[in-house]
Amino acid sequence: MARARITIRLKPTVLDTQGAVVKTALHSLGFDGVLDVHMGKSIQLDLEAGVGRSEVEAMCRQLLANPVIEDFEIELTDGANA
Amino acid sequence: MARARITIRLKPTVLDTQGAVVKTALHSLGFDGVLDVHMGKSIQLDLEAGVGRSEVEAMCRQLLANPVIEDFEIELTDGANA
Amino acid sequence: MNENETPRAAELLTPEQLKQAAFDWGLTPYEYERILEGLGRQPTLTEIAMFSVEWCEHCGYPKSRNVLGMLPNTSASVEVLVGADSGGFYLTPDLAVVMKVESHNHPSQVEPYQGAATGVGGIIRDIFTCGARPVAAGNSLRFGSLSDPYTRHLLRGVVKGVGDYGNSIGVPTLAGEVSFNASYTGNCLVNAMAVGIAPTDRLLSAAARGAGNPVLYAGSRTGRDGIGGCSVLASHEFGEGEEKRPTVQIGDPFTEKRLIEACLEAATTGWIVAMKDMGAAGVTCTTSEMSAEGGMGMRIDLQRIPRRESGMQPYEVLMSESQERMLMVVARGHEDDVIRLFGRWELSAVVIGEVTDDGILTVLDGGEEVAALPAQFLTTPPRYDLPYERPAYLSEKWAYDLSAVPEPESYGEALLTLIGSPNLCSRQWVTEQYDHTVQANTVQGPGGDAGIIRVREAAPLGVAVTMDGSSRLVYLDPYEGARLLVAEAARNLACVGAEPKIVTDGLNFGNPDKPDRYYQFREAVRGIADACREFELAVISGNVSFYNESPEGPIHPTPIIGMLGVVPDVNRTASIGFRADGDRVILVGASGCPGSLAGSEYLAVLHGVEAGRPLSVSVSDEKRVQCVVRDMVRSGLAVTAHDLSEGGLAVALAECAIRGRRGARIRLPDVASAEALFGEAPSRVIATVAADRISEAAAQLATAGVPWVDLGEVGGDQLSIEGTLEVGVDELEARWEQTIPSVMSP
Amino acid sequence: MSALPPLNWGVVVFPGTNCEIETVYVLKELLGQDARTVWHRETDLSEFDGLILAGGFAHGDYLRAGAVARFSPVMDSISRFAADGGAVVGICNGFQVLVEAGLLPGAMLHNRSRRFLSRWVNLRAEASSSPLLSGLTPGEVFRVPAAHGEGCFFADPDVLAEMTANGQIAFRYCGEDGAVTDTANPNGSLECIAGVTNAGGNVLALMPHPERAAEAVLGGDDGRRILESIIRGARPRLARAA
Ligand SMILES: Nc1ncnc2c1ncn2[C@@H]1O[C@H](COP(=O)(O)OP(=O)(O)O)[C@@H](O)[C@H]1O
Ligand SMILES: [Mg+2]
Repeated sequence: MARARITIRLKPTVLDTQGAVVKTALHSLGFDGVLDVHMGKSIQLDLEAGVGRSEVEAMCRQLLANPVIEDFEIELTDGANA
Repeated sequence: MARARITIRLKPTVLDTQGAVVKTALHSLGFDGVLDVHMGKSIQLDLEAGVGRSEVEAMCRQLLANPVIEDFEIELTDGANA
Repeated sequence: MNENETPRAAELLTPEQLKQAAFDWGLTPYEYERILEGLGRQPTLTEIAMFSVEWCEHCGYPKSRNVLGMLPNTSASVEVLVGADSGGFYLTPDLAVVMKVESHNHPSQVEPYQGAATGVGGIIRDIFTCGARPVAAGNSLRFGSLSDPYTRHLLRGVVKGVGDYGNSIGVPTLAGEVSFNASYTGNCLVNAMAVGIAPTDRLLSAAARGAGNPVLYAGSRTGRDGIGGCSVLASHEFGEGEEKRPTVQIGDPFTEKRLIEACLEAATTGWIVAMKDMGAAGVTCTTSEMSAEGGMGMRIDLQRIPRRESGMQPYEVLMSESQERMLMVVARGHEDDVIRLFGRWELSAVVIGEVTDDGILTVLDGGEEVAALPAQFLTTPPRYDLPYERPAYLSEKWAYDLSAVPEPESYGEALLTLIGSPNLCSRQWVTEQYDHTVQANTVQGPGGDAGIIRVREAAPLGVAVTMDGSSRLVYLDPYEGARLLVAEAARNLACVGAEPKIVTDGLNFGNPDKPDRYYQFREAVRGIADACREFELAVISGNVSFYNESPEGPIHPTPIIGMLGVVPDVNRTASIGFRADGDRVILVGASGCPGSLAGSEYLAVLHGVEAGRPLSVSVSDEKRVQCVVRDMVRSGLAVTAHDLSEGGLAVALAECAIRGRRGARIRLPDVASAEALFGEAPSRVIATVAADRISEAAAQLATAGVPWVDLGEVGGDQLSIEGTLEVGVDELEARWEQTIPSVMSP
Repeated sequence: MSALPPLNWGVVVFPGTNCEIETVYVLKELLGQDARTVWHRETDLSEFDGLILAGGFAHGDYLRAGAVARFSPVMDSISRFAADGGAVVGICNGFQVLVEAGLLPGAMLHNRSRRFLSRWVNLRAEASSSPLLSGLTPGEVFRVPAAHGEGCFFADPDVLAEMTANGQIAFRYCGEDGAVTDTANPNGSLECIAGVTNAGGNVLALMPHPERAAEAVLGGDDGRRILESIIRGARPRLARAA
């Protein structure tokens, strides 16, 4: 079995409403060393052997990420075809 | 500047309803090679130099993750203290 | 202004380059000439940007304003509130109601969730910007065919966007509609409506007054969101300018909720001279329009505007459509008070300039002057009377022979098919995603003929709202279709016991530069105007959205009517579900209606045809029907009431049965026919009356001079129409309920 | 109710809370209580007999519903108020805040449908040991509105067992007839749980909104009976001071 780990983040120019609130909350807890917070999604896919990067990319483009406002990153592990 | 990437996932004992929905949706798009989907959050923190793992762990325990239902994982990059 | 003081930035570009920039931003050569002529000099790049947004349809209404002049904005029956951002009327001497509709079609087509969410955010700001607390929301949604996966993607995103935003800020969604038609493939419609209530002494103006008064910016920081969204995104057909699509705006309901509270609190202090929300064209729109409205000028410094991104050009700051931002003129000396007040709500407010008495909007970027424009000129775009021409398809559609439509093999099957069709089936999947009980004033939520809220400050008074759109009938006859639409909205209010008072209209049309589309627009507006005059309704606000076209062609012309009425006592209203066995079911209004299958759901669903010539509504007949129904509801004589609209009599009966979970035994006055069962003639209502009061009802209907028939009685678990059909209420309900959930799950 | 002197209620408001106005209205105008809103930065709660954490979206519900609100200045005072035996009631978002703050066991997940859900639901009063619910008969059914996106209650099996044994289950979703079934479960909540209490019974929370069902004209007044029970069961501050 292969595994893909997909990280989805808002494009840098898109307002990250959650990140702003979480940053304020961390500061109010005294974690002053936090300069910025970016909220994103992490999706882990368990895949049949043989499912490759291009297919995972298609899943991201078609469903998992919203290309209008989000970027995605894929990491494949355990023998998935590159 | 250091950076922490935190991945938060539901504990295995907690039903991942969103993962189930996404899995069905991927299948209906024809991505039959997807065996399972686990949805999680990915939080990226930009940190002042010198903020170390133990402090990021504290942030996760106190705010970012809910220990009743979630596990977290931390990756530090760019010269943050381990 | 003094020609010698031409802002310096102009010198950086050649006149040719400036002209090119103007065209890139959507200004026409004619408009550019007017700008040169009006200013008597070359504009700066920043100034061109400002003209491009202020003179676009979304802000300046150059192509619609002349036509909109037909709409009656006053009425003999209400004291109308004018001048506010969203119009309204005086519900009582102490309370004003404001209402407005706004479209967010193009943003929603690009990014359904955020497009719809920011549409709701924007319309809610229009309400509290005049000091009113938002008390109800509505939305009208139109998509391509439900069987298209992309439609489902849009539906899912739009509904979640509408819901998440409205739910977060705690405004109940009470009215709306969702419908599907192939003409919206590639260009969905998302119109959001909001209603607010304000004590009259707290209403805020949007007119800048008092030279030297500080100008404050409050709320979220400014980023590059949606730059030129109104001029570029809303002024092109889809397909023709994909690469011009700017970044979408992102909504933050959490900030909006705090803005509502801060602004409403500020409205009680007397410190606020004027307030306006930043919607389309953000800073440009608020500064110029507030100045123009007060006959004043402003001097602002862009460097004082809090930013989210670095390196923004002056024109970007001026055009940004970042959400959740307000502009205020504050009485001099109270700026710190206002800043503290916003601070308590954990919002930032900063002074960015002051009101001037020269009528000029002067924009500085730090030390440098980047624009200096007469506010009046900037906010007065040229108006166009565009050429129009009767669309060629009309004659062909009108020639369609309704008498050749075959009768269905089984009326029962036809009813089941209709009740389960995408446009008539249950909307519960949608409305359950909207909080409709928050604020604890909801007397009737979505699902009936109109939503009703109690006005706690004036209990037992209430208001009822409905939002109705029409596309097929307007497509088939823009003028009559629009009149039918106004009549239907008013009928929805009558059925809950409300007297209609004010109208807001959302006008969604294709490219106005094409004469057949402009004809549709003109005729539909004329129809709305005539009907509103006949009903004595004031159109107090509205919105125009043009260029709703995709490569496949234009949308059906789609005016949306938001209508609000007054309920004197919220304890005396009606809903649609059959209430008790033995109640008599009566049809108020005409029964035999030749030609009423024209443009019907029946034709569309069972025969795949959109054709025929819509009937003309007689407003005097309609008013008589509505009047007597309203009286019967208010006196309690009518136990339930439901207007006949899409799907006609049979569908209306089925809806009453499903909602009441009980059947009825009906006998038709005429021979059973598709026309009798499914025809969509206007001016008709089904009501139920307790059996022992039927003679009382008969007398009242006779006095009113309204035709009516006793159709039968409530009871049993079947809807049976003698000799015509017999269907179990459970079966109807099952067909009605499953359509949307079955395609939307998971 | 009229025989008892009114209690003084604090209705806690975080930025993003949106049910405070009607909650105060119902307490004061319909139930004859004293009540005012308490901003989340206030820390002196000594004037109050009981507290209600109203519904809404505290801090936007960003991250997790209630997660950020838990760190508001008022929360320490609420914890002390509860430790003193004062009545603390969470409605909807208030429930989410109380579990995040650890004043109630368990956690809240997104509705199983992943959709916000706004609908009238039926609640069955359980055999609870809480004084706040002593005015209700176990098995009694109440029809009240629910409106939430994250109302799926979760607890580890051992925690749940302990809660059940202690009588900490306050309400379950049910049908009109009181039957607790899967079809009556609107959000996938564990064992149809709609409301719980702490071990002491003085902290109570429920997802549905009794304050929206306090008048017949709004579709029903079952919620009023729940609120009346809470008012009768709350230990007034003078009794606690004694
Ligand atoms: N998008 C929506 N938002 C809120 N309410 C809606 C929406 N769509 C439909 N509804 C509600 O569902 C009910 C039925 O809608 P519709 O069939 O269009 O009614 P009508 O034909 O009487 O105007 C109405 O109460 C309407 O307000
Ligand atoms: Mg209707």
